Amino acid sequence: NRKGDKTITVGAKDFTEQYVLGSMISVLLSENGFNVTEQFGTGSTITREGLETAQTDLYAEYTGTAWAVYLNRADEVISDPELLYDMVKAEDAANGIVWLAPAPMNNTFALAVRADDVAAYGDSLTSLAAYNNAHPGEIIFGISHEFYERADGFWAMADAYGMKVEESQVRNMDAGLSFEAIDRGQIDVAMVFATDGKLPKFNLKVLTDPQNFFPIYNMAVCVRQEILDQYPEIEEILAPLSEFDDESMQLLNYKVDAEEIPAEKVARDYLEAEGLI
Amino acid sequence: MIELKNVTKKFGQLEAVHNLSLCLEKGKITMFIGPSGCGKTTTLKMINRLIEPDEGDILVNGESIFTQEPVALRRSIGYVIQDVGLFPHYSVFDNIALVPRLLKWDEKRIQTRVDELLDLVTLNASYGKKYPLQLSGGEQQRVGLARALAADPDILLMDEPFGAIDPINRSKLQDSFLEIQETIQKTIIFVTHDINEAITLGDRIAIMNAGHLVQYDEPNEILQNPKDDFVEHLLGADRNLKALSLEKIRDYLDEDAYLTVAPGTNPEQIKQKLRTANRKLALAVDENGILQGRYNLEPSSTQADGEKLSYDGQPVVMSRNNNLIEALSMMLETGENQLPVVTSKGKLRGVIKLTQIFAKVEAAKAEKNI
Amino acid sequence: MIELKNVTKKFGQLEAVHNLSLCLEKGKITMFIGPSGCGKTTTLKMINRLIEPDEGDILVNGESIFTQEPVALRRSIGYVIQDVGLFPHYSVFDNIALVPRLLKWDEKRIQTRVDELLDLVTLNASYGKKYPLQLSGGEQQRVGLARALAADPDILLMDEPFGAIDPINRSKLQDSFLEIQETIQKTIIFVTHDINEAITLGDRIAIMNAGHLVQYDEPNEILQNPKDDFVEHLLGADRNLKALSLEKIRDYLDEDAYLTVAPGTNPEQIKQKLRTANRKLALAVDENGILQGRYNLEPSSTQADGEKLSYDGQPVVMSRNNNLIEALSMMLETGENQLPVVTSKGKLRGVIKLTQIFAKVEAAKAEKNI
Amino acid sequence: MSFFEFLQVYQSKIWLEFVQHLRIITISIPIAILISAPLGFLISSRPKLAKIVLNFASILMTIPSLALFGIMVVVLAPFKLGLGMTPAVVAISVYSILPITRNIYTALNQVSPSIVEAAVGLGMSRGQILSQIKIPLSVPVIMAGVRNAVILGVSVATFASLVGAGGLGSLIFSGISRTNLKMVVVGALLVSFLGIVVNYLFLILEDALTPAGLKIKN
Amino acid sequence: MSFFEFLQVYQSKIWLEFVQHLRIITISIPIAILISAPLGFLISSRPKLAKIVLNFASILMTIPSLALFGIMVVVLAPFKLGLGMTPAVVAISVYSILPITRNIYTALNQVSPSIVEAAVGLGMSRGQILSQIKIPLSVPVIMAGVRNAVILGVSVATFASLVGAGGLGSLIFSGISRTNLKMVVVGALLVSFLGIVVNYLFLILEDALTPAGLKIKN
Ligand SMILES: Nc1ncnc2c1ncn2[C@@H]1O[C@H](COP(=O)(O)OP(=O)(O)OP(=O)(O)O)[C@@H](O)[C@H]1O
Ligand SMILES: Nc1ncnc2c1ncn2[C@@H]1O[C@H](COP(=O)(O)OP(=O)(O)OP(=O)(O)O)[C@@H](O)[C@H]1O
Ligand SMILES: [Mg+2]
Ligand SMILES: [Mg+2]
Repeated sequence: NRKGDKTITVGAKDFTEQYVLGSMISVLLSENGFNVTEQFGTGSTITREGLETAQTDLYAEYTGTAWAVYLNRADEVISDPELLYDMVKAEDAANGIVWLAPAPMNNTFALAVRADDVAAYGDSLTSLAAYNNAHPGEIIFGISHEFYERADGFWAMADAYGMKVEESQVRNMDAGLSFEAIDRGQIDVAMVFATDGKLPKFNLKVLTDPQNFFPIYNMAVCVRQEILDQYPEIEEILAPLSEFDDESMQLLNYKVDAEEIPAEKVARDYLEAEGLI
Repeated sequence: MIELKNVTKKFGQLEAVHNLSLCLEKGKITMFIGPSGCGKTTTLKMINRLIEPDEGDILVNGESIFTQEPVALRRSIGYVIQDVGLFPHYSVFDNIALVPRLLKWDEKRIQTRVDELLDLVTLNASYGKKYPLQLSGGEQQRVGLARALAADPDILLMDEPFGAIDPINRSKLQDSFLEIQETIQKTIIFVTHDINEAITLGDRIAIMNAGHLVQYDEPNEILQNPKDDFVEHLLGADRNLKALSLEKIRDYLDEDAYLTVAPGTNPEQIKQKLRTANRKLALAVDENGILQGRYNLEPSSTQADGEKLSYDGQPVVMSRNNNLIEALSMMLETGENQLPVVTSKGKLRGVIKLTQIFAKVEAAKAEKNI
Repeated sequence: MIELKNVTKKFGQLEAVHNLSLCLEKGKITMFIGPSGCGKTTTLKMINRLIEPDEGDILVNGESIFTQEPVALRRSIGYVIQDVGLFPHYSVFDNIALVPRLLKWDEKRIQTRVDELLDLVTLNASYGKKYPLQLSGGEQQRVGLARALAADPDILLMDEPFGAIDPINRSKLQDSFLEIQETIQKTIIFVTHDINEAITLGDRIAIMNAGHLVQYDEPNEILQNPKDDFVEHLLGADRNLKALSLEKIRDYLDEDAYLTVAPGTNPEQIKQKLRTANRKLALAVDENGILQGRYNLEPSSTQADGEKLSYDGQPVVMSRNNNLIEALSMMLETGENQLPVVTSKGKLRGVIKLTQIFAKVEAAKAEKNI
Repeated sequence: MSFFEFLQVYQSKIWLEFVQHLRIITISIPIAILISAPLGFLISSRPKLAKIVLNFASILMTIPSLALFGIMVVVLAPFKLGLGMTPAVVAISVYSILPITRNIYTALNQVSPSIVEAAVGLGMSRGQILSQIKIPLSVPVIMAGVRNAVILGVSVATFASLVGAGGLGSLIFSGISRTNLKMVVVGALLVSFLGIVVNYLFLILEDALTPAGLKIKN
Repeated sequence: MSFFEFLQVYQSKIWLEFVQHLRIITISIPIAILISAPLGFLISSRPKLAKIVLNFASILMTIPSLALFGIMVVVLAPFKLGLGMTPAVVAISVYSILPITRNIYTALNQVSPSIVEAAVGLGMSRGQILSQIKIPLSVPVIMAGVRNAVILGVSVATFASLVGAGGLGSLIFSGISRTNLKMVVVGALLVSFLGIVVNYLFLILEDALTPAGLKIKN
């Protein structure tokens, strides 16, 4: 196949990790003779709609997001990562979407606090709950709309840990803005994603989740069946992506978020360093 | 011909025009006059359908205007709007060229026509490039007039077209207006608040008051026979003088009131001749009939015979086309009660006498009383 | 007093006003007249600083207007704008009340004043509620006039204030204007394009042409002594008649030209008396001096003595305040060459004779030639 | 879940956010107008200043709302005002400046010269001409600008949910991130409804402000 | 990383997105105007239709851009146009309708009655009065609306990145999500720069469209 015949559109959502992963997919494919069109930075649901409507061919997605949002199964909590992957893969087959091999990284929801506050709040959700209940109304939570609204979101978490949170303690806000907000002391606890590179940048501490309350968000590449049928080699080419764990992913995100290296370069540097290209 | 049949227009309570029936003759100038607010503008606007009457019908050339396409109707009717209404974004040229352009004349013809019209309204051709905001009030009004005339419409509605124009330009405009009208014979409805203008220009005058037609007649008839106090008042205290302005000297020449003598005749001889003929005036006329001088026999206490003969080598004369009011004014100026009348070449045609002017009014009265 | 000193204003190339120096007397009416575009409006606008001159100075009561606060200056000057410029969003009442409100008059006083002004400009009080768009052209102009007069300013600039007003309302307005002026003695600058208006209203007339002041004089002086052809032309062919309009009959009464008789005197006796006195006119006057009738001795071919005495029980009379032109017009109407003059109560004061009218013009001429 | 069931379940939340949206706009729109309108009047007779202000307002207008909120989270943080109602009010005000000031500037500068001349000639001061002549005559154009700004404001208020001020934006944004179409539709419909209501109220206001003399047409 | 270093590192990306933003607006703004302006003229003499159109445009204006894009991704999918330039163009057009049509409607309806009467009286047709009299006299107000819409368009174009059309929005939005202020600032500055340039171009256009007679002031 001459380069140029194999055209493919790669998508990515509008946050750092997605740009990194998207760039990686894009680099790998073009190194392997694909003529790649990048369609990065689209809103989360828009990205998925793009895939479903064949306007995008593949992108990196998370099992938990698909399960709860696209497949509308938020009320059935599955805490076994492999089972979740299998279920999602099986169900999405009906939509003409293939889930390639999953990575161990789990970009789940998490709550983070300023490192200084760990002394007071402790390092887990359990200790946070205790502090919160002892100091009613003191802690301000910055929570994204999605997490706030979901049945398995904020309120369910508070219930699970016996945290008594008043409505007035919650600020619904854009996830991107919450880092500045916590840094400037306008909120005390921010909802974040576990692999976010800004966590080290802002010196935030992710609280542990002893009860495994948060759903699983393993990353895997979603490809349209049609495309995979046409270019079965894609599965092989993108196999390295299934290597990422939380640390390696967070490191790459950190490079983009804190060191301000362009995502495309971060991806290429990583692939080169790993000898993948 | 324009015919209004029982036309009524109300604004709320106010009846601006009441049951107006009027027949405006083709090729004639009809003047509308009346107190402000009496419905003149409203009547005009009904003719080109800017205002729709509440009742009645209006026929143009026998056809009801309400069956006609308003745009086509209006293009066949020139309209000089009372508050001028020039288009501020167009130059004077473009304002005048508007209707010809609507009618898709070619630009060369338009150029010629605009120049012609600017000249007609006594504006310099350089005004074409000016914009309305740069014109004085009277200049604006003249441009508005030119605009209405541009496409040579058969019917002209003119709402106080000379309202803001000075007497010199006004009389020039009136003259050229009448001159043109003589050849082109348009049907013109002309609103004015100047009774002299109505008399000078009008073939007929329609006098309105409070929405009603009070009198509709020829100027002379109205002057001599005002229908009621209102009309009399409108005509003014000097309406008899006004009537004189309609009469040309040519129709009142007297050829017997004087003697003619050859230039250089002996004064004593002339004195003698005048006494014999019982005249006071001798006119010196050369072999070509050209008036050369004027001898007056005047009472004198220094002269032995109680009379002296004065000579004027540059006598004041009138033209046959002057009107009686001008003759009267000149008599007042000169103190003469008779003036020689000559052609444009200077040929003597007769004299006009003060007594004749008075007699003229008398005669008109007498005629009326029969 | 308003003094213009070497005032010049250019619009681009065009010199709208050229080196104009003029002294406008306090308490007098100065009329500006001239062809349209000659710079009348521009001059007016320089006085209230709507236009700043390029050169020269303007003093009001001895103080340069350029050292004064424009807003205060303008409030002390009433201004009637040529294109009326009513505020379309304000009712007639509010338009007129505008300046008094700026001056914080109380509403009661304003109400009274507006009513007074509407009456003055011959508009019904109900017009207060109308809006400018609902008025006819002449009505709008009258509201504009009322607006300028509202706060009783000492100086009035009036730019063709009666331009669109019909003769009846115009002469009413002129009369009340003169009447008020007599008591309030404002300094008024009044632009007009009507030469009759200039003559009737003006204490002085300033004639302009192409930015230059051509003649500045009293009306009479201008009529009798036009400076050049331009002025003569502007005054019109009948300027001598116009001059007569400035003269009141009261100044030309003749008390010797007739005999008085008691009412009911025997006609033959009257005839006798007239012959003896070598008069043609006998007036019947009662014991209170009231004129009752008029006897004329006229030539008659049917009568044995060649004369007959006619009697008119309702003789045409003139008032002492009529002007000579009105007298002349009435003579034309009646065919008489002398008319009795009476007071408003009917008391006989004398007669006015045609010969006297002519003599008046003669006299003026003679005076000039000395 | 049927649409009807959805409405029942979310009833109180919808109502809450609706009321919150209403609060945001009833606070912010008057403030926005009170800031922009005087600015428009101020620049109306100062063409140079007007150029600067209008260019600056254009720049403000091009700042995407999210970026504006991002800036405010930082800038207003010292006053503890970076989240909640304040940034929403500020953003709505910022976006209303351009449509309001530009229309005011344009409207006031195209009042008929002869009317302005009459006003000047009668001895009205600048301020009086502005308030008694130019503004009343410009009401239609000014109100066109205000109504555009107001609608824009109702729309911008949806972003308020991104900085913790709540409002119908939270329905729309969480609806979008959860692909819950019902939620998006309900949110959007209610925003539109508010838009129409506000539009209508301002139409009434416009009618009240328009001088009677301007409403007369033959 | 200093701001200067940042610019060097991101140089090509910034340039790319800038050009892309430019492309989006040069395509979409003319389209937006070509849709909105005729609509404005159409409704100018039809008050009832105008009410409907303006209300409808108000509703469109209140739809949050994200929701609008979400709808288009689905609606335009059959034509493979749901992502990229098309939805951006559509959105910019949609948001320009209100400011443009409203100002056109308002402007055309406040041309002086006596001028319109003169035009009618001279026998001009509706269309001629519109094109030769009302529109030229309304240029300032119409262009005020158009320029507002255009600035809004430059701003809305930033959202185009959310549907994969790229442009300066991707700098701004990833800057926000990365809390990379430099990125946000560069993006916002460039959008503002484009805003100023476009504003300036339209000022020139306005000047060219304004009839000479209207520019004369004493
Ligand atoms: N703003 C302007 N720009 C250029 N030329 C002007 C301007 N205003 C007036 N003019 C010109 O200046 C001259 C004098 O104008 P002005 O208005 O003073 O005349 P006017 O004597 O009042 O005439 P009218 O009797 O017609 O009102 C005219 O030729 C006119 O064209
Ligand atoms: N649109 C309107 N609404 C209400 N009344 C009106 C309207 N137009 C005119 N009028 C009234 O109708 C009457 C007749 O107006 P019209 O304009 O016909 O008068 P005109 O004879 O032309 O007066 P002028 O000599 O002052 O121009 C006036 O009393 C005027 O106030
Ligand atoms: Mg009229
Ligand atoms: Mg003038």
